[in-house]
Amino acid sequence: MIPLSWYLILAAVLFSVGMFGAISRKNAVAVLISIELMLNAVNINILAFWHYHSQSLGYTEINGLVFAAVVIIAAAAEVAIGLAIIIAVYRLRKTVVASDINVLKG
Amino acid sequence: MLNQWLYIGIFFIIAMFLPAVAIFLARLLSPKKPTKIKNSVYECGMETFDPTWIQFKIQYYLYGLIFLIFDVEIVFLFPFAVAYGNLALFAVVEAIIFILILLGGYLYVWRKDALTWQ
Amino acid sequence: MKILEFLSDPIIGIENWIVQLLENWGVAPEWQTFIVYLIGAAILGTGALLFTLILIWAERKIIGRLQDRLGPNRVGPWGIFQPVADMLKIFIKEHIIPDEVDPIPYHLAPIISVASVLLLWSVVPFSDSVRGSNLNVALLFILGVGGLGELGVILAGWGSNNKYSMLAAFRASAQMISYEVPMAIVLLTSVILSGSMALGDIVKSQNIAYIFFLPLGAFIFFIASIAENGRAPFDLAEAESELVAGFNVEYSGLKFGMFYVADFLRAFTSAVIFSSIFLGGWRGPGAEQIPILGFVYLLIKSVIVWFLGVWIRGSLPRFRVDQMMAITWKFLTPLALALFIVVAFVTKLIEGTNQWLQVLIFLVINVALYVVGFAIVRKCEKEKERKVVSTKKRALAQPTNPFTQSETGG
Amino acid sequence: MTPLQIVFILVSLVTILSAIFVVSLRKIFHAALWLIVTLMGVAIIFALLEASFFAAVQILVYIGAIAIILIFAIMLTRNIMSDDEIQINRSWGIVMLLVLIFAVIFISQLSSSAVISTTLVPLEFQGQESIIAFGEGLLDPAGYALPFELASLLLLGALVGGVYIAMDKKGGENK
Repeated sequence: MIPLSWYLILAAVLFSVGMFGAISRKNAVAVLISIELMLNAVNINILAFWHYHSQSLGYTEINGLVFAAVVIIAAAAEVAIGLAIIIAVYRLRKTVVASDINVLKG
Repeated sequence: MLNQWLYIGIFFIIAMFLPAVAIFLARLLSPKKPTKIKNSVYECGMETFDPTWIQFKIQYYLYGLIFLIFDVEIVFLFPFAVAYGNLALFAVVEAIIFILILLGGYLYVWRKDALTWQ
Repeated sequence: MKILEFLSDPIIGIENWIVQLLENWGVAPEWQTFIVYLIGAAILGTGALLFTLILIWAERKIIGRLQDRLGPNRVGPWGIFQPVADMLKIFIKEHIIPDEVDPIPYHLAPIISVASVLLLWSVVPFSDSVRGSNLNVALLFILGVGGLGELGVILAGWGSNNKYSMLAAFRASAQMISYEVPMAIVLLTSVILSGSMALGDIVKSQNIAYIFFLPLGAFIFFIASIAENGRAPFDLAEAESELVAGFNVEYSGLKFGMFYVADFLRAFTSAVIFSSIFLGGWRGPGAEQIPILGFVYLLIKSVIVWFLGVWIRGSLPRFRVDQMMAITWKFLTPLALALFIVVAFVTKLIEGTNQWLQVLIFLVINVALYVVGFAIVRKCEKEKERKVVSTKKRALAQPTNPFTQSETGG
Repeated sequence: MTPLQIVFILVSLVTILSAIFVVSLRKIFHAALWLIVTLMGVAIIFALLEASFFAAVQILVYIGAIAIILIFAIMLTRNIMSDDEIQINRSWGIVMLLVLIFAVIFISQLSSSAVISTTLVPLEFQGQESIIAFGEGLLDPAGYALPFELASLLLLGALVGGVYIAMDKKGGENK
């Protein structure tokens, strides 16, 4: 009942909003949040195409599901590590502004 | 499946609506006599000092992190559990390896004392 | 005959009647479903909320008796109208909204707290035919709605602009997420046995209640659900002596009442879910022929489980925060993981054998795991030397005889 | 317009609006709260796509875990950037322009293709079947067994690495 393109447009808009945030926000946590938005947009895309393929094949197509699962696992790992790094940097240098973190040495 | 989700959606709206209406009605019925003291922040009768947004222990984040990893891991074992009846012993061993890999990390975290509240 | 048929399954009878009525009025089929769902959800939600009144009275009475008090006994026979009086009183109390609260989180928090409990009722099967929603991922949904509860707590803590509530909110949410892990693993184990994540299917597949297969799992789930509800002995987030009153210290009037209602209702709701997963839910002799019996069985089982929770609440002292975290991360989680691994392995090996033999094998495994787990914990406890807080000897307080003294204290 | 389409439009409007709040609000805590609204919207979209499993996973993992630890991290790193400060880089105008161009190209391409304008109809295989198929495929040695194990390794790495990085090595600094 809902055209495939609607889902894709929604995903595209969400992705763009997330991209804007990821590039332009100063706070590193906010950058991570924006990346989460982008990953969610990707998942909408994947699952929309999964539905499309399942409906044309007539049985549950699993490639799309596995792909979406991998995206979620990657997102979880990324958040865990990313926030840990932000907290460690914050403890050493007392800043969470992404552009101030410009030296590799602690 | 859409019908089932429709029911959940309706239920969610109602579950938000009922307490909201109750609170709204109570707001209309209740007296409103705010005073300076009454509206101040409650801190055992003392004057409030320092901003509220104090810093928190790192321990909270560590628990959150371990929980997140476990949660993701368990969630993707659920399809395995549902399909259990159709799987061969080999697949079951695979799932157990999946858990055992995580168990290595769990032991590391335990040895590092990240699980102990300090 | 017709009457008997109706009485054996009144809910479906009423539903059919409403559908007939709507059809006669010429409502489109989709809207018929919608309206029936709406009515069902409204009745279930309101009913659950009103049921809380009875729960509050019963819990206060039971706790009173356990602690050798009378409990509420003034309003009506056995004080049965006490919660009604309390409700009326709390309804007309002033809403004190402190300055500098963060308005949206502050006002939203009590609503979300109640909603997160009520939502659980939407997936519970009440009998063979009557259920809210036969969601195919009901168990994941139950776990996820628990996450919504955490959100309510954090919103309350943040919105109140108060150090104590913030601290309590973080402690409470750390506690809740920690206890969700063993809970999820145990649910995973029960899914292995039933082969479905829908709560209706799980209940249906229990020819023998799962508590006989997984007594250890039921034990872990029970403790974890008490802790997740933040009830004594795990009520650290509300420890009056340390944190004033927990994350809801800045709430008054009905907003506080909503947290109170959510707390009492959550205890019973998790008892209902426990009895659906481990005790066979609505199943019992004759429940398939006469669906109304299913309600009765479910109610009896849930009340028993709920009473156990109240009993524990009334009798055990509170844990320390480090003990509480150690219980979940160092005892329940490894035990649940071991249980999952063993059950996953053994179920495959004994597939197709006699069901009673399976029960026996599972019982032996569970008991063995429990004994081994406890033995390890004992050993660790013995090895760990006690921390010496202070070597200085303190003067003991002199006990005074209360009868010779004048009444100064109290 | 069917009711389903109306629901879709409402949900996507809420999702996009809250996503815009997420990237534009000054108070980072409020941004995290709006993120939760966005995630909820995405979960509803998944439910509309009949990916029940992922709708539940979205609620459980994203709202129940990721959002919560984001809030924890925000609390841990507070007081450093005050909320009144401007939260956006100086080059935000250019970025906005680029993103707008990107979005316009994307959307115009989408609406011009024929395949993409097919209508999605409800799937007839419901209930546990699709989850069973998913589980079988995930553990099938000829299917996705290796990625499945690798995912576990990835999570192991995240667990060990995250705890190692975030642990307080000196101890006793924070209260």
